Amino acid sequence: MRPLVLQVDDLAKRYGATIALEDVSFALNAGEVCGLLGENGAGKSTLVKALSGVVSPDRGEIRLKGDRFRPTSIVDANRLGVSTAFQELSLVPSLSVATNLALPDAPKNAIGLVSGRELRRRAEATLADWGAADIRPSDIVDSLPLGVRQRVEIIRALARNPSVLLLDEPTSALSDREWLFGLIDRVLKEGVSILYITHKLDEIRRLCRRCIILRNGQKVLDQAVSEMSNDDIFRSMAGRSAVEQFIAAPSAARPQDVPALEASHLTGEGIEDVSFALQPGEILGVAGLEGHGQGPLFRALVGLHPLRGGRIAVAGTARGLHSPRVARAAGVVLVPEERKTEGIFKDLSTIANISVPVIRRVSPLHFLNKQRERQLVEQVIPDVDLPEHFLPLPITDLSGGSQQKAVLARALVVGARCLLLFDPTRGVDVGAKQSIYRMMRAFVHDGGAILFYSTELDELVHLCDRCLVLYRNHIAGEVSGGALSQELVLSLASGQAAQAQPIAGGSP
Amino acid sequence: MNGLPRRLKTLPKPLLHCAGALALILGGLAQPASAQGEHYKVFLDLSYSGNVWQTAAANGVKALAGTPPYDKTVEFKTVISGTDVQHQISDLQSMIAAGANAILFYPVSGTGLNRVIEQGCKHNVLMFAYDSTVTAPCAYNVSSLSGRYGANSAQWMVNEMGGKGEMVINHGVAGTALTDLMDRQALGVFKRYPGIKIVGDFYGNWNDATSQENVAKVIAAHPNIDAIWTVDGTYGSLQAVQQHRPDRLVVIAGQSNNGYRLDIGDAALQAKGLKGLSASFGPADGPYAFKVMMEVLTGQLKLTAHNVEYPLPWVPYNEVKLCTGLAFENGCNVFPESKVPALFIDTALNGDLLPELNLTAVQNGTAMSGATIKPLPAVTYADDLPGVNCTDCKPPADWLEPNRVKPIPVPN
Amino acid sequence: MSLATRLRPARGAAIAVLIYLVMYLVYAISEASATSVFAITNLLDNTIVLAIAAAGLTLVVLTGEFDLSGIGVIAIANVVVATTSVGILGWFGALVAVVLIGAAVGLINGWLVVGLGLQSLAVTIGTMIACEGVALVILAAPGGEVSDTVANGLTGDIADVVPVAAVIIVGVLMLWFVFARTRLGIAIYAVGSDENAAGLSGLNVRRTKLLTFVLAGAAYGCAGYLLSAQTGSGDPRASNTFLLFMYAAVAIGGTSLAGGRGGVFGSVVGAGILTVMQKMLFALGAASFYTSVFSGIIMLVALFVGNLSVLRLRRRRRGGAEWQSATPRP
Amino acid sequence: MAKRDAPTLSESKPARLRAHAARANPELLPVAVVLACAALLIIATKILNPGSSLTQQLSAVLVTSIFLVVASFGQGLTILLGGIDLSIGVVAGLSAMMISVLTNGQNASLPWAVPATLAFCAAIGMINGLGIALAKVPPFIMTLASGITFFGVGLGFTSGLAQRPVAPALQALMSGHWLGVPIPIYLIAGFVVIAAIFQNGTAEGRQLYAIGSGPRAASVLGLPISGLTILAYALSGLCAGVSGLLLAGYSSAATLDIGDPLLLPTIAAVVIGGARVVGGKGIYLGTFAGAIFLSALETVITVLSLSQGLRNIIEGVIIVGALLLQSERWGALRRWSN
Repeated sequence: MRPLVLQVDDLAKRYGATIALEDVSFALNAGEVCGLLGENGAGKSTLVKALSGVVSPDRGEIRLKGDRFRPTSIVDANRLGVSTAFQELSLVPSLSVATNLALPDAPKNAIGLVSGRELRRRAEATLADWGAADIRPSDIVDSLPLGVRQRVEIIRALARNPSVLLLDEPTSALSDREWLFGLIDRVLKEGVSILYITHKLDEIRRLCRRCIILRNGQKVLDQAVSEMSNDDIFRSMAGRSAVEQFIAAPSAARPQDVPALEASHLTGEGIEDVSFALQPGEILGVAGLEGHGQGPLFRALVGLHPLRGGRIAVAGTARGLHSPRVARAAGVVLVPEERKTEGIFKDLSTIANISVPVIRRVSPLHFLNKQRERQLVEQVIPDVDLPEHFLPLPITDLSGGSQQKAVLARALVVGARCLLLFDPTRGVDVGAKQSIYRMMRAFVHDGGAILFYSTELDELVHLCDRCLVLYRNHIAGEVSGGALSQELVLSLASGQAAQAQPIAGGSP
Repeated sequence: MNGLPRRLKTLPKPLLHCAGALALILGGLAQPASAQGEHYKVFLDLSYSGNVWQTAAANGVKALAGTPPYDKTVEFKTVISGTDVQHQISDLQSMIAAGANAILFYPVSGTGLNRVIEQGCKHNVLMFAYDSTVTAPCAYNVSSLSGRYGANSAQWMVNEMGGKGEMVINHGVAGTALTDLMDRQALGVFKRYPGIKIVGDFYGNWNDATSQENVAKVIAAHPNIDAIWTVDGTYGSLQAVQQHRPDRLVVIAGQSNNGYRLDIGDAALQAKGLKGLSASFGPADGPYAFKVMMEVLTGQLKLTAHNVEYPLPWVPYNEVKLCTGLAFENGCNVFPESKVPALFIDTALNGDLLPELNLTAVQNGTAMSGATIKPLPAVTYADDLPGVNCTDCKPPADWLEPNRVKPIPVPN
Repeated sequence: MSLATRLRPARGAAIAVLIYLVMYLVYAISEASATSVFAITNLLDNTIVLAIAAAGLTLVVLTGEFDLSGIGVIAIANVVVATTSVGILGWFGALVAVVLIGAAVGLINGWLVVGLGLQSLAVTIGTMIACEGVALVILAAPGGEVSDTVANGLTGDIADVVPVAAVIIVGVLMLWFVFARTRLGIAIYAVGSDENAAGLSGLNVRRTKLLTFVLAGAAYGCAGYLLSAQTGSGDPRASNTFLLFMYAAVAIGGTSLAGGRGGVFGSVVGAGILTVMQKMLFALGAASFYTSVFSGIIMLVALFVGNLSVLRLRRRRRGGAEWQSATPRP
Repeated sequence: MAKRDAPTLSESKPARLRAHAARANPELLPVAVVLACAALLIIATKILNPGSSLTQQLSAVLVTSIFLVVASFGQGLTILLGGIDLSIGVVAGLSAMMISVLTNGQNASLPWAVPATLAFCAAIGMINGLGIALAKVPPFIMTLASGITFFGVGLGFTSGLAQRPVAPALQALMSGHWLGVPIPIYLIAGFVVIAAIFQNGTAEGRQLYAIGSGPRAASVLGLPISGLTILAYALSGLCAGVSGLLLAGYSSAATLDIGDPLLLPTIAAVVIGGARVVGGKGIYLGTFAGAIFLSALETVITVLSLSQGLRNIIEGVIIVGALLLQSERWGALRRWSN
């Protein structure tokens, strides 16, 4: 038996009347990865924050290597050997990678100043040490793709030489998960204990021997992973049986019709000669490792990213979609990646969030008509399984999944015929994921078309009719139907199969 | 952006010994030759522009500068410095550097400019302050300060009120020497009469709108006030009374807006109890200062002291007289409503000292056609007021006492 | 490189330097005496108060907060120096006193903003008004006397050649470049850039903000001290236009009012621009009321040019990975 | 951080409870608190001066608050967008000057002079909006600079004083009574209703909230950000213009600096009313309450007869105190609704 490192006893935390954690107890051994699962709102983040010193628990005790552990701040927790890679990323955008790695206590020289050269030297060493020599220490975090930022975040946590490492959804934006898995294996050998929070079952099965499942702030399961079926896990998380993970449904694509959205030879910063045709009733997947042009492509399609050349046609008519408003009028709507800043309006109620683009439609003579607004919104919320009683709540009171549902409902309410979904299930709990899948199916079934990017390959494989794979800003290949498999997509996305299977992305 | 003040002054303790202490470098600066071929470079430095008083004073100066012979001999320029001491210092320095022969300025601060004034004197620039005063010994001050408006107007009001009643004080701008001095004089008088009760006071910032709002509020709290003492913002104060208590007006003293003078001279309003005094500081002290300065510059006048008095305007309600023309002639002192806006300040004109100016001249800043500069009568010197217009000096013994109005005995 | 990249004067500051040079050139060409020691000393003297006040303000702005209390502190400092520098405290004691007073006001601001979570814009309107009141209580009307040591020492020239003001400005800039390399300096940028991330990175956000308010207050105190040196007397009324100029100097200098970007260097140059502009317009003989028209337009031009280049730079650097928020924030 | 995590369980029962709380509109609470404070101040004046009449007091406070009530609506809109309008004082001054010059003391010209003046003021606001929305100049600087610039222009044209009186009808509007109540009070009532409906009851108002609350989301969604930004600043200019007209009517004569004392109080009123300076939050009724509160505060201070220094100190402390009270109350509300 490995020695006990972290022991949590009856930990409880409530915010006002909301119970975030209720008498949670568990233990973590040295050199062990323990998975922590739970739907959004189950209390995972609160647990992580309690352990990392961001919030202090109301009750209960934490023991670290036998000593009472009550960190007063995140610095305190670091000092005692607990470090965290946060889900929302804790890097400061305007500072360089090197400075970020040195926070909070950048090394001082003899006269108490922080030396830029020393910072860079250390950062180079650290990055190289953790297999990220490709990241330049002098780059400003702001200018880096999300995936790279997440790597820096993870490295910063690792570089503090913790005895307990908390990884909160460390692969949510990460393309190359193997890099992380390699690092995890490495620190495990050094006796580090890891609490690994994720939504992804395959990661749990790959990394963890044991996992803990939280539901409504309580621990509902603490068991060896090998003893659990996927269904066990889902049932424990959701408190209900996950009927099917993915509904297998026949393709609704109508390849004979005029394409709902057709792009020819799009060129721009980060986009190199991209062409495709999205048929009505089709879910066209887009796969690619982080920073291979998917972001610019999706944005360019609604005019948020400048194009140098190429042509976009909507339902057969060439349209210059030079602004999201024009795109929206043409029925093309983007559901963006960063829900917090680009998806929701944080001060508005849920219903206002959904109705805002069409508010004029329910405002005779410009005056709001709340009843008509509600009627309009109630037409679409069943499609995304958003409960009606959420509508008057501030959107920030909703979980990430419900927020995403509201964002999707907004896309539906404007009457979109062509949805551009950029990683819509990121940071979304299982239940909401199912709802989103169902909504996508229903949408294409009714003749809509979806361009769908996801960081989770299995989503692409299970949901898409075809899948474009981006590599270095251009389409490296297209995989469809039966050929669609995670392995093939991954090999194309990493540039390996580019030669082997050169398919000019373009109209079928 | 509070009420931007019309004038600012000083009245404090002993002052600087700037003289020899300044170690200035004169490198690169041409000594201004005082009268090359009868040609002078003269600057007007305004503090703030955009209110009635400052505009009237500036226009008067501009009109004079355009009046023969000055239109030919004077190279005249106006600069607006705003309310920042720093800005005014910078502008005055620019003027000195530009080779000014004389600078007429409205000082933002009574003491803050002393250093730059010393710089100017070192460069043989005539430094004249108007209306507000400075304490720098080498500067000249032209103002009505020693007319003791505070004491005289207060005494006049006490006399009109019969030594008793409720009154409101409308201070000027807090933190200025002028307000401080006037308050001391007026309150000193009022205190002598136990029957006078000051029931409210506020800082009207020499602004009519602000004064009007505040008087409206005071009347709501004290419906029975009998009198309002002001330095400026007088017309606004009276308007508030006329709106809220049209049938019972007040004894009031203050500025000389045309609308106000018309009101206090109106027999119908007098019948409702309005007894007004139109005195206070006139914008004509600016043009007057300009004339004095030019006479000194051209050598026609030798001043034996640095503080020159501009006579305090003084028009009680029974001396208001309507003018028919565009100037103050034959002792008239107010224009009909149709000729000027209500806020026009009548004391921008002075028929005796400034015959070169008429209504259009001070409204537009253009010279009166056909006018030429007339020589000044002998100047009167003002009292020395330490901390106000001089540093090491002695004030007259009675400088806080009324000298124009005879006090009534304290009623029993 | 990493730190240096950040510390290199931002693009906005470079534009500001350029504008300054152009204006100074115009001024020097149209006014022969502009390059004399006398004129330069005057120019620097005129700049320095605004420069130091703006420098203090910059720190607060970098953390993404507002601070309008500056003119209140300057007013208090001015009257304190005028009432105490000759007599009880002496020149040095007065300096210490005004710095402490400024820091104390900053502490109050910081406590209200950080400790009680009030909005800085509103809080500092309140403290500004209260400070102006305190100044009026200390000195009811202009007056007082500033010790000659202060008045002459800070406005003259060293060996008749080097203006003291120049030495002070260089000192402030050097102090800034040192400060920006301290942990606190880095923390200020981090907090202004992303408060939440800075907190999760282990920085003490509250302490950082509190300290910037305190430092800013101390800087306002110094600015008031220098103002006293130039006016040689006390005046309890500080002009509100000065506050607007402080903000204008910060913005023209390329510091983002949303925090996280910019620096003291730019603000000092910004203060210089506002001063040299006045001299330039005078030298060009612009008619009186045009001065204010020009001030406004030049402010916009400086900002607009700075904005354009920053936008272009950002677009190039980000490679379109992200785009700018559409509504600029104050 | 803690708060961000708080809603984690919201989708169960507490959430439904909170739905009821939301329907009661928690933003009305600060309005009530601020108005109550204002009422206390007015009552305090009455206690200090037993001879005065409460209705007189109330009417004086209301009538003199009208300029702030109107101007701070525009300020509130720009703050809702995360901006600010520092040109309000200058625009009000220009408006007062322009109406005097155009009407020349005659009522006959009012029908075209008023629209012309207001159009001019709205145009200045529109220029602000254009600079902010299209040229991306920060609002603080854009409006500061345009204020300084237009002040200079006004000075050049008018030399600071309207040479003509204001049309008598405008004066009558501000000094008249109807059914024994001063007309300005009716104006306030009408304005508050219109303003509140615009901000919280129209599609445009809703979209302004959206933009202020999530500017990036608004741009992704393709909301008409530029158009609405320009609209908000134009309305701010318009409100400043109306305020200037009223000021001119109230004081029967116009000066260019007549609006200067308005600027800082508009910001204070908006913030005391519970708005968030970075945008997205705050209702007009709050701003209205803030304006009334400031007007009442000034009354109390005037009646107290203190030195200006003490007045300032008290005023500053009370503004901070009002903010404190609010934050306390918000805390309490949050505890309660959770």
